[in-house]
Amino acid sequence: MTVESTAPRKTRGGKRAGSRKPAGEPQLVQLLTPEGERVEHPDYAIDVTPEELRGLYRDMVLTRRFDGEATTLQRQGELGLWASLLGQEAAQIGSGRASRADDYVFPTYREHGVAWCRGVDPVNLLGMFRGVNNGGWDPNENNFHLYTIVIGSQALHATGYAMGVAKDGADSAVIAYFGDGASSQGDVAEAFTFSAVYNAPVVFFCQNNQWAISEPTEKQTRVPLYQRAQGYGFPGVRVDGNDVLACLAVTRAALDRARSGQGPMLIEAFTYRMGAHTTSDDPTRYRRDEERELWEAKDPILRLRRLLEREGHADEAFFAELEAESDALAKRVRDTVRTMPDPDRMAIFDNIYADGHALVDEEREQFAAYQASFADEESR
Amino acid sequence: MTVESTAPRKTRGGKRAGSRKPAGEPQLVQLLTPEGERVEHPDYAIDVTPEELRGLYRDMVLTRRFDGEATTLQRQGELGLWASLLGQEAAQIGSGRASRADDYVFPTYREHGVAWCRGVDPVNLLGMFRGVNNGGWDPNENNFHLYTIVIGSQALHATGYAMGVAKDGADSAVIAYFGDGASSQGDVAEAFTFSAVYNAPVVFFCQNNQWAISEPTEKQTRVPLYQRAQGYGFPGVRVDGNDVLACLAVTRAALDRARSGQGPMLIEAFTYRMGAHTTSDDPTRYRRDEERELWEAKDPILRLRRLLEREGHADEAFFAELEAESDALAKRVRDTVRTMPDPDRMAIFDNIYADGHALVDEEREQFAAYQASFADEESR
Amino acid sequence: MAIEKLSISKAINASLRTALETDPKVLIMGEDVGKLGGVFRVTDGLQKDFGEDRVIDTPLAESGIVGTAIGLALRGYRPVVEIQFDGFVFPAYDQIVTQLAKMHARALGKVKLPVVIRIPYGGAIGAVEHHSESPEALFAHVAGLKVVSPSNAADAYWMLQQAIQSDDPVIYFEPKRRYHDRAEVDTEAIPGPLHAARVVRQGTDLTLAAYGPMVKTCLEAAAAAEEEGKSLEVLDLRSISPIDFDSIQASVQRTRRLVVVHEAPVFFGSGGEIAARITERCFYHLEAPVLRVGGYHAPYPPSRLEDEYLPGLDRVLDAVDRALAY
Amino acid sequence: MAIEKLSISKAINASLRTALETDPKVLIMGEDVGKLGGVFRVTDGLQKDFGEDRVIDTPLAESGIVGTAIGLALRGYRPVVEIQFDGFVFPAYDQIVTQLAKMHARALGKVKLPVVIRIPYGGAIGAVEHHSESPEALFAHVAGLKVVSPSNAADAYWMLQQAIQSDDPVIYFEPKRRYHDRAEVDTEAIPGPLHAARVVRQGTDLTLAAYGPMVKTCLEAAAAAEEEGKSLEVLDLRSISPIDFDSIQASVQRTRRLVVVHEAPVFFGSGGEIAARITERCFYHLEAPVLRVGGYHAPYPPSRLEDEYLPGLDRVLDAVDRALAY
Ligand SMILES: Cc1ncc(C[n+]2csc(CCOP(=O)(O)OP(=O)(O)O)c2C)c(N)n1
Ligand SMILES: Cc1ncc(C[n+]2csc(CCOP(=O)(O)OP(=O)(O)O)c2C)c(N)n1
Ligand SMILES: [Mg+2]
Ligand SMILES: [Mg+2]
Repeated sequence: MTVESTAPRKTRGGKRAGSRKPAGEPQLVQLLTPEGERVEHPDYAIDVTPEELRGLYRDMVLTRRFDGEATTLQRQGELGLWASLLGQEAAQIGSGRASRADDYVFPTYREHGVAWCRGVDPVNLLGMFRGVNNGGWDPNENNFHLYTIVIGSQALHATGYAMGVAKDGADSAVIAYFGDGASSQGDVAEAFTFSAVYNAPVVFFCQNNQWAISEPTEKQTRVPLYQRAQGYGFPGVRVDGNDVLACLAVTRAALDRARSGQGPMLIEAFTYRMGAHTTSDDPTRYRRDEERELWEAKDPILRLRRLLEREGHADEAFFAELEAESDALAKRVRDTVRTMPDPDRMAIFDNIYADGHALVDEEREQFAAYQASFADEESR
Repeated sequence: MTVESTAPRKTRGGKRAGSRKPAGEPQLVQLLTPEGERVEHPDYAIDVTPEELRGLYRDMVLTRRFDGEATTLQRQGELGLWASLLGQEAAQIGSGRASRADDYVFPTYREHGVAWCRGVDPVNLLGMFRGVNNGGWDPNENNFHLYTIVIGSQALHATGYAMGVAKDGADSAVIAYFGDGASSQGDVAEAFTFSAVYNAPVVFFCQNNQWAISEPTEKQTRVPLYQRAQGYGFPGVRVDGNDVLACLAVTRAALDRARSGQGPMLIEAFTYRMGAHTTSDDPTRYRRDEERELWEAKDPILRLRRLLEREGHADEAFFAELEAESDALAKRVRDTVRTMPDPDRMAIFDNIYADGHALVDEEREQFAAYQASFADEESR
Repeated sequence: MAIEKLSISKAINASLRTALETDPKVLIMGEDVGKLGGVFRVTDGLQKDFGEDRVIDTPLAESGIVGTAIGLALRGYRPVVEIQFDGFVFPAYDQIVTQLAKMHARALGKVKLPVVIRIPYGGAIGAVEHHSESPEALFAHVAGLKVVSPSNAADAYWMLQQAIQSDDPVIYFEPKRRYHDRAEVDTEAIPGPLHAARVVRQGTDLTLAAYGPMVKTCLEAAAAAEEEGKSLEVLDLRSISPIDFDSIQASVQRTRRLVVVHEAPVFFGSGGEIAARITERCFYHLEAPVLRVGGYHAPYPPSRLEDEYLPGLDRVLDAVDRALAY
Repeated sequence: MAIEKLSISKAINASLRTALETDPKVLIMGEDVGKLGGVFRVTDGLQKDFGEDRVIDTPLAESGIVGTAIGLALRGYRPVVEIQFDGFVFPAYDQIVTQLAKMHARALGKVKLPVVIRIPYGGAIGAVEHHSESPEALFAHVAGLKVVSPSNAADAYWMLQQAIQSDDPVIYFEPKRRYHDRAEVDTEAIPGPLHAARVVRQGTDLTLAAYGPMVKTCLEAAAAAEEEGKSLEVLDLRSISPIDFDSIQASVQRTRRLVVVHEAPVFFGSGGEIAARITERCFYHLEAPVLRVGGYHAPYPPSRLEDEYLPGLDRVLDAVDRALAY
């Protein structure tokens, strides 16, 4: 039988779209239940020390605190916009901690948790949201590329980078993040094609947070996203995106697989965007509170805390210290952002070209002269 | 087990590309063997009368003759270019005869056999290759869209058209043709996504003729192309593209399936481009003669002739008449093309806009005046 | 009621509603245009009233949106496509310039492509990268497309009606920073031609030509200049392809000086086309070279710099002074 | 041997070979660039000599080609991408203008994007649709890109060397109808700056400015005009972003008349930009408006009409006459 069949929908013309079913319970890799219980998975064993568990917990708590602080700063007018990762901490910390220093990470605009794992100062993430730059860190410092806003583009950059890694004979791997919405972009499909054909050491990490702004995943696909990979000739797996251990284990395995010359892999982290798409968004217009409540019960931080507490891996002092560390982080973020200076106006003309461009030089001069004319006027 | 795994390549960085293996024998739907024997397939039964068999044979013979004539005309300088379908007659005639008059067809630039089935006068196909127009027929006359040169674009047009068919509540279907190379284009992937999400009545007919100009299919995918569909949530099937009966049966089934509201399907017709990519191409630079010889043994016309002869479905008179008909067609094509006039130079300014455009009007007038100035000079 | 005071975004919404009501073939397509009503709420309420079959939330793929819109147009529909922000039109650029723009000609007129592509464009809204660009020149250069941009609510309503009724593809650029600007819209008035410029302020010393968001800036500049005793004429071009050169010429032959203002980068922008053509048409009338005020040859800067980057009152007046100094 | 007589296509091939030899980070990528050596044989023999790891046949997906080239550049490679024909660059347009052009600025200079995109462009080769377009304006408008086009074999060789050595993305437009034009190439000469125009014929009555395939046409026009006693200066612009306005200005201040010639449509084309800026710079020097000769606002026509459509000798001379008549 050569037909690979999936149950077709019986209606036509998108008529079904209104009747959105609540997300079912898909088959997914899970190592830690919402109740905080460790479970095993035949393909993805993981050994984590209590210290590592505390570390993952700390990462998630600090990330969430930072994220919350950023949302507040936006409300206070210190940022123009903020894209919150609330609810996606496990997907980001688990996958982020799976990568090695020599691996390279290509994020979207929401990977604050991954950035944290890579060692990017969270304050630097805020520059573009404040409007003082379009990318406020050196990508090569932490092998963490700039945030990419145009959906899906970075999947190709990651693939190209991975092709380069393979050419160099290095044993590093590359990881590209994108969302459920992004899976529809032609660029992501082309990245699948290129990575498969060149057997590039790249892992595609799709955070399916159920929504692309106001559109549910059903508007992007009618079968689970992890299945997309198979038709391109590499494996796909769905992981519980709210389970930091599963995300860590699966991503580590995928990166190792890539590293060892076995090519690309797609990970679909099944998670939920607990907040608005960005601070400009109003999700009450398109989704029901009950859905959010359902996912609240699966909170990634809470379940790890339950494990830590049940197993006695962390005591009150740990949680108290972490609380204090969170407060300190929040304060530092707040203070630094509030005093983050506007760029010099002449920066408009900086870094457009590495080797210069006559027109830029001319316009820079004209602009400077124009600005000087006001200064002259004022001083007169 | 949630990983959908495929055997990965063990090498990296495209190093494997040099060692192209001869095409294996993939699992494919076949109803007529290269030796001309009818075989059955559990999913695709077909009942064809001797008359229908003769009809399919006639279609293929006339198409090949027309195609050969066009190649000759190109060599004689009557056409600027020709893209031959040699070897792909079964894929095109089988699928072409599967569509109903009310279905709509979106071709690439090589679907001369499909055009024939749709009732497009072959002479009209030659206009763009001669350089007298960019599309020489009314698409709505035979529900056969214009040839599309930019690879993959038409897959989206077909999907949109099919969305419209569904909106109209019509029970027609749409078929989009493209090649193995085209499968890498983002537009084709997006067409898969849209057609699945809207459950559009569209059939994707990929003629895998093993080559995209000089690049073998391994440069586009590392797994069989028909498998691509599954990850988008609809079925894919590989059919013997040199078997006109299998192509007819599978395409008919897919169109009926679409018609009845079951959505898209991908057909990979496994065939071979026997000639050059176009008359500008030189395949000796990139492929071995032996490969061609291998495929010659699978010739689509020969195998049907064997069946007709063995079963006594056609006599000498039939073949002789067909020969005469071929000659007549060739002569008509030759004569018509040779006298095909160049377009009037003012046609440069025609049909750019349906509702007119001031600048076009202005430039048309200037051009006319400029031309007239020569006439004046000459008449002086 | 035929006359209403509406914001530009509400006028566009009303125009889409009228189109959906009067022509069953009109469709709205785009990302988040349904329940959300678009990120600017321009399509607010339309899916509720006209259903998911006519107001279509699409997958996140701009080439797919425009490509399927072309197919729908071939089937007899009149899709009105929304691109969420200016910077996100480029994944669809191939379908727009290679297919949408050329298919009517390719078919020798046998098929028509009545597709409207609405693009909120321009800066000054404090947004992140890719949300503030002005790419109109990249469409105007391409034959087969028409390109327009309203500057006020009445035009927003009527020009969209006309764009939807046109059998040609129309790129309809919406001045997003002016979405909230309100004006009276007469939905029963008979509009003038879609591609005609309009004198929005008469003057004698110099002509300011602009479109979209810069019309208001030019009007403010003209008001400020008046206080200094300079009489500026302001022309709202409204259409960028075609450009109503006759009206510009007529104005310049009176005022003898022209400054063109747009947000888009000056280099290869509409100002160059206008300057070249008007200089050719008015060579003996011009007392000064046509001057251009627009964006620099730079990526749109981070928002804290956009006030410095964007042409504002002062830069317009500076160019006016320079032109008058000749 | 340092001096050889080469065709433009062979000169490009030689330049690619030099780059592959001298810098192990240089890669060639594109459709059919390997065994076939490209549809124009420009990359002939390179894969054989440098291997599949450095001369890479890519999947058929232009966005993928440019997108992965960006990634390779981030890894330290210097990809030289071939787009098979002008009309096939648009699927990659988003990656080019949104990513390639802006990433250096986005990163505040921390990353460099030394990617060259080679595009055979222009008409007059009797080809089918999409194989004869001149889209340079669509790239020149975009900050972050450099755009050049050689007109002869020596420039073809050296400008490509310089483009590959540049740390900026360069769009390198190859005048495909001139691929077979031969000239002496000195591969040891020290070249002038990549973005400088060059006077290729001196004259006193009028300046013809062109680039790529039209330089030869302008030289022929100048020769023909000489027989009528008109002395035309011909400027090979070589670079379209930036444009060497200083050299044009210097020439026009001598000749006082300028005609700009390109194959691309005039509307929003480079001629407009040049006319606007030169008129501003030379307002009191110009005896006539800057005239433009180029393509019409029409899709590139079927090949049997291309001689009528393309600017040729006659149309250039017609414009010269009109300019001289002022
Ligand atoms: C090409 C492009 N089109 C549209 C947008 C506007 N946009 C920003 S985020 C977004 C939704 C993305 O959804 P998803 O990929 O699921 O990521 P998420 O935001 O859920 O993390 C859209 C449509 C964009 N940034 N780029
Ligand atoms: C976007 C685009 N890129 C490149 C080309 C040049 N080109 C024309 S045909 C072709 C190969 C197509 O291969 P395939 O899809 O397998 O179809 P086939 O020619 O084998 O029928 C290429 C690269 C094109 N027409 N469009
Ligand atoms: Mg999402
Ligand atoms: Mg093929």
